[in-house]
Amino acid sequence: MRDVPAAPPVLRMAGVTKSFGATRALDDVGFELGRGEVHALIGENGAGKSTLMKVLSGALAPDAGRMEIDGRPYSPSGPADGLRSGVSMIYQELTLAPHLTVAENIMLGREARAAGWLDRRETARRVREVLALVRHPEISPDVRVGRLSVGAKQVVEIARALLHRSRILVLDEPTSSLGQEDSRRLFEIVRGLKGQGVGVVYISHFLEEVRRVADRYTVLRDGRSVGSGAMEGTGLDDLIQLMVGRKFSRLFPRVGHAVGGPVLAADRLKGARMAAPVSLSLARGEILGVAGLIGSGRTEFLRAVFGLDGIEGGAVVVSGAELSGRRPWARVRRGLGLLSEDRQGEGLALSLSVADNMTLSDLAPYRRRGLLRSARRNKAVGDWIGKLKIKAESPAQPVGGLSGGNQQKVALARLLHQKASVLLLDEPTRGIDVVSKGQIYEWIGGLAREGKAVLFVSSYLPELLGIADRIAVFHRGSLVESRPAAAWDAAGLMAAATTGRASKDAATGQRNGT
Amino acid sequence: MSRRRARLGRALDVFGPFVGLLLVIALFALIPEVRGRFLRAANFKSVATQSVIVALGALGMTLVIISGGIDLSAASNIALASVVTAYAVNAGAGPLLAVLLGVLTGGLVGLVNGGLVTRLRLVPFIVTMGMMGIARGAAKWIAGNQKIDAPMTWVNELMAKSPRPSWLLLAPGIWVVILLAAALAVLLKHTVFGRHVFAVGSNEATARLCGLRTDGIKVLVYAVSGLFCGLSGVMEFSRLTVGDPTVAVGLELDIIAAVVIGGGSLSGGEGGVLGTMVGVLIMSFLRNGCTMMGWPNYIQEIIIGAIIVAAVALDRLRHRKD
Amino acid sequence: MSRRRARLGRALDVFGPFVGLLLVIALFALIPEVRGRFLRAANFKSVATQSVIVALGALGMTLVIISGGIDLSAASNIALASVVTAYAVNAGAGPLLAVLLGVLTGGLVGLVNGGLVTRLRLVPFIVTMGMMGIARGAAKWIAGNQKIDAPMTWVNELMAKSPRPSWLLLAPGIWVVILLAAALAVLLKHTVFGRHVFAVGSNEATARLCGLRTDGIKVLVYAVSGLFCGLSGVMEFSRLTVGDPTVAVGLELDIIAAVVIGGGSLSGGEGGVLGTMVGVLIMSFLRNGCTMMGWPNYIQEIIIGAIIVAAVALDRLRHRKD
Amino acid sequence: GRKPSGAAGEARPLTIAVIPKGTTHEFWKSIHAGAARAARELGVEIVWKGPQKEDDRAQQITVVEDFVSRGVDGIVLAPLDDRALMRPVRDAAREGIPVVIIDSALQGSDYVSYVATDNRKGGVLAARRLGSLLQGRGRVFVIRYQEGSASTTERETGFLDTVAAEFPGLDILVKDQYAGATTETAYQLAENLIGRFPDVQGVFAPNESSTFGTLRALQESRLAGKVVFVGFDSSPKLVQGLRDGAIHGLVIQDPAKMGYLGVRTMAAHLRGEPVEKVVDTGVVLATRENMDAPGIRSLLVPGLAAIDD
Ligand SMILES: Nc1ncnc2c1ncn2[C@@H]1O[C@H](COP(=O)(O)OP(=O)(O)OP(=O)(O)O)[C@@H](O)[C@H]1O
Ligand SMILES: Nc1ncnc2c1ncn2[C@@H]1O[C@H](COP(=O)(O)OP(=O)(O)OP(=O)(O)O)[C@@H](O)[C@H]1O
Ligand SMILES: [Mg+2]
Ligand SMILES: [Mg+2]
Repeated sequence: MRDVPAAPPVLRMAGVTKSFGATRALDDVGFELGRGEVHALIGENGAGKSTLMKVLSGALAPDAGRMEIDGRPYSPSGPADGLRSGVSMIYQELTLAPHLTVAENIMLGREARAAGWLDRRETARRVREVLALVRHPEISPDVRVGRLSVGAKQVVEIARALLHRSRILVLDEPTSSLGQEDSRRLFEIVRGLKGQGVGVVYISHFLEEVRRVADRYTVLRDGRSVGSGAMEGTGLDDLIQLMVGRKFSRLFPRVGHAVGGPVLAADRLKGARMAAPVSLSLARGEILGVAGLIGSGRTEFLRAVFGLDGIEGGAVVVSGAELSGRRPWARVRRGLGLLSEDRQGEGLALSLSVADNMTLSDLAPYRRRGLLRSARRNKAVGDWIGKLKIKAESPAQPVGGLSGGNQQKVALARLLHQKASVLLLDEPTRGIDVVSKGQIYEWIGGLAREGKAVLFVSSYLPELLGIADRIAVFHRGSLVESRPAAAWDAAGLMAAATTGRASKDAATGQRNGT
Repeated sequence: MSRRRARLGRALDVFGPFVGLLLVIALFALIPEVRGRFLRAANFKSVATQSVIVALGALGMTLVIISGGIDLSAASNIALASVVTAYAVNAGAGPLLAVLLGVLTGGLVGLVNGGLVTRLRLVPFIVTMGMMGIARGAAKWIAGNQKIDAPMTWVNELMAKSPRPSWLLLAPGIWVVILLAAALAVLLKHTVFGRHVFAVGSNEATARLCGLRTDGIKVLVYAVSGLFCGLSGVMEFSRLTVGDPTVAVGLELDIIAAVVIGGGSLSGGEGGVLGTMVGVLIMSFLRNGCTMMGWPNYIQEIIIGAIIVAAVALDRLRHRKD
Repeated sequence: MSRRRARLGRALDVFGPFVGLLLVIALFALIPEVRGRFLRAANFKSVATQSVIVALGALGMTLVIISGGIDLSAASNIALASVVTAYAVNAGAGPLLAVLLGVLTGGLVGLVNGGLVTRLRLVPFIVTMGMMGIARGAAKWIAGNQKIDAPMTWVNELMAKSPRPSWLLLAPGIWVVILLAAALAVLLKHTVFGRHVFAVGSNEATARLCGLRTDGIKVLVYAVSGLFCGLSGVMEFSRLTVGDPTVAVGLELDIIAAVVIGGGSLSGGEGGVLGTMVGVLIMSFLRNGCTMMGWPNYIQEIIIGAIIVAAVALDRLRHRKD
Repeated sequence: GRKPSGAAGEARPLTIAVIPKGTTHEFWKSIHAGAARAARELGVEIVWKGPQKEDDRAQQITVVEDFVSRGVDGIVLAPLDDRALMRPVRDAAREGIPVVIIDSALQGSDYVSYVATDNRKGGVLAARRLGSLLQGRGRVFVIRYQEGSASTTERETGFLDTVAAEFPGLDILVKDQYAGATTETAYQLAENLIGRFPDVQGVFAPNESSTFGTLRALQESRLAGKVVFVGFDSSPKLVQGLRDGAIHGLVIQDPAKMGYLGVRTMAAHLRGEPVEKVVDTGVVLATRENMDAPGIRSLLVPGLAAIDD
């Protein structure tokens, strides 16, 4: 079912070029989007996808290039212009006003109004409608967005973009914090929009889902367009080959490792923001996956363990010693490390350099007689940049100037650099490209082999099933069940996460295979 | 039980902002020496009148602070507007025209602030600090380094403790503040513009990406704040009956403090009219009570400093709960 | 070509912070009336001496602002320390002990600021504003509402324009500033603590996540800043030869402005010693030049306000390019 | 023994810096006027420059230093502090720049001459006026100006000492409240004090801004005329108050004369003529009765025309 557009393309971009200082982010890029077409934009981290789309939305001014919408020249002076011309976009980095409520954020810039006054009833109606559309009626329109989990925020962003009647909808990694069910719902909506003739640009590193939803694809590599074509008949391997210029197949490399004695135990732990007490333990050399839906309380559990939130009951025991209070530094000293799911809000100090961010949790190795040995530190950081293939100009570059995926890699590199022995990873592969993901899985396997313990929270079930030794499922703030990975399958995990009940036998997990 | 707690929570939310104020009033009401005098209606009236000038400045500042900015030129702007009004009255302009000129002068200064902040992309702190000097200098210049003596007109009745038509009960200036506070509260809560001001303060990048004309909004915010300062200057002139260019030195800190005490956040996105008004009254009552006690100034300064911290700490404690 | 541009860029980066300063100096050097006198070494010496007090306060403030805080009590703290020093000298304590007491008083005030900010989780603006009143009140109290006349000792030589061992060339106070500025620059750039201060200011949540003891760091930052204010107070005493509780009113704005002119960001994570020192000198030279010109104060106020904005605008323009 | 610095030796007019404590009170305007008149008569040039912040000691030191740097011929200074300004004045003397002190005293002897009012005497006059109008009995408060300000403190102590010595029947209700530098702060203080002691019978304020602020508060609480009020210095509104009976006495100095004699003395010294070490410019009490007497009238309403040219 190929629907080749008959009319001229909705959007045509040609010769788009954009540099940031010495970095050439886009180099003479062309791009075409047909009516009612879903067009996948793919490429490695830092390939220039987000930059290209920001040029389209008017958020960035290109150094050179032409754009046309419906055959008419288009050169937006700013996002307001872009919106007026019918371009609406979900940005990769969350763009919500934390002090405003869900409803206010959804309506921002397009408030229901009657002569300058806010029309509350109309607002409530439309917000309810659109939240129902994304199947999250439980999100309260009156709650401040700053209090939502990252996943819920992403839902709010999607709702906002959908509210807009646009000709072109750009989705920059809309599902990076969403689970399967939410992604599937988004695809349905996207198909509906397509039927209405909306052109959709879809950026994602989940290549399977991209293949399912997109009609055509364009691949960027190092700021250049390296290929474009119909999705049908193009295999995963072909896409990857275009992206990285070589073959790559081992998506979930397994590194053999042995599970040892317990190193971290949460004993009826109840954090200040947790709904119910949770008991869970983690052993040396173990990779424990944690699954759950948006707001199921996984993040809150990690925060309590790490001492970021207050503890109201129960205990956290690390290597036999009980830890208490809101004292993350004491955890770090005991060898714990946490990777936050909210890399821009919490995970990284955006105005500081890559080097600072990477070494912040462990500067001791570079200290001599009270002074910091910068050369030595930069060398170490340079090594990590190379090992994780982080696209950065230099260790001194502010981390805010990196692409989303590369920022995530810096945050991860910090934990590796810190040599934490218990790693609490919250959505660690968020926004990271396929190839790098594989590499990160390999790293994690390697850590387990060294006897380190890894707690791996993810909304992406294949990676949990692919690398975890054991998987625990959360539902509405409590732990449903934890079992060896081999005893789960995708359907069983989904069922447990949505219903809060695990089937007696993993094999019959398909029963609820929604 | 949870419902009862919710109701209690709502009650605290309504009375919450007043906790600090009640604390201050209770403090002095408990001291036998001044109780009688302190709690009299006449004293409350006099505190209210004393609060008018800071209150008007603080209303404008609330807007600025919610939008993520700051206006250090507020106090100088007040002085400038008061001098311009006096100058106009003195030069024979009708009182109404003089008042208008004073208010517009304030607005103009605000407009320039907004223009510089958005055009030059400078931090508001620096722009308005520069403007603080410029406006103060201009005021002294216009006044010829002196007070401007102006003939008495109805403008001077605006701040009279016993207003002319006696059914007014309070000085007209107090009514002006009440009306404007209500108007600003409505503007902030129930209009699109108000919503946009919060959005700009909460996350300017987001506001821009959502298609708001952030620069226009900011210019407007500073201009409106300037108008408030202008009006405050008129009230200052009304109160002093002369245009004094040296008046209100350092008052910008009081104004900003009132907003912050009332829950405004200097990083933007938070603040409210009710809170600000409470902040203004807390400081006025403190000054009034301390003077009444006849404590030496240094003790007053120490006590006021300590109570400001305590009042805000109390308020935050209340917020911590939820 | 790109390499040449890079070299140019690096040159601009080195001289960049000085652009505003050079502009100001050039401005007065071009006016024939004062040129001869303005550019004399003696005048530069005198400007440097006049800058010592603000410079010391600004060094501490740089640290505070980088950590994302603000210290409105700096000026009051300076006054308090100067009074304590004078009191001690007057009470017969040895000059060294008096100096020590002055510096420690400043440190103590800073420590309390830090403690309140971290323990009560209050915004630094409110805490230090409260402390501003408290410290000023305490200063007046100790001084008995008067200035304290203290006998002359070597402490008063610290700020003498012609220093005693004449090979010093500059007043000892200036050397102290230079040494401390260098030390602070090294601290910020090349020590673990310095990196931690930047991290706390840039994103406190991240710092906490990385296992930094953010509260401890903040307390330390305010305490160190307090020590700088204490030393500044000693210098103020040395300059005035009396302990004056009313000195330095409003100076906190000058101090903060120096840091912001020098590139410090009030939202934290940005700022530097070199920039701050340039900011201090810009303001001192402006004042000095205007006084030499004999311009009336109102014109001086206007000009200084305008030039502060211009200097920062220029600096930002430079940054915009890259 | 120092030549005017005109390099070619041509007749360059002498340049004299006149440094007041502040620039915006009427009092300083009158000094400025007097100084300007002297300058015109003597053919010298004056530069009028106060500290940028009113009443800031540290900044006044800076101003003196900057004029020494610039190399004026002489400095006429109203020191904000009798001690803190000693060193800059000594430094000026060492650089060959003579200094004449006006208005408030300076310790030491590095200056040429001291031209001033007897501030203490002003306080004494005020106390006698207040005491006699109240017939030695009544409740009184003293509004102070600002912590550490020497000249006003002298007036306040002159007042208080005289009351203690001559009018023991006067009950001083408040004597340690400071009005602060501006009219508005004085107004608020007076208003709040009146709220606390509505039965007050007498008030004393030691300078122009505090007198005017108090006057406004009395007017607003309808006590003007009923309370015996003695203030200091003059301005049109205060003169009006005196005429209306709201003010019962204004202690007035002769600031124009002070400015005039200050510059004159300096010019004489620069021309090598001998000068008096101390010059008293006098202080008088203006009342409703004597305010139209020629000697008083000219002090109450000084001609300021001289400044503008
Ligand atoms: N604001 C900026 N300042 C400096 N460099 C930038 C900035 N934004 C992007 N870049 C650079 O431009 C290049 C392309 O970035 P872009 O964000 O478009 O990548 P991306 O394809 O979206 O990657 P990802 O998959 O990681 O999101 C990167 O090398 C990045 O470092
Ligand atoms: N739909 C929602 N409506 C309101 N609040 C929500 C919603 N989803 C999450 N939250 C808030 O988020 C918190 C729970 O999210 P948490 O981050 O612990 O879950 P998570 O399993 O990590 O989910 P996510 O995948 O979204 O990060 C709760 O405090 C809850 O108030
Ligand atoms: Mg991207
Ligand atoms: Mg989560």
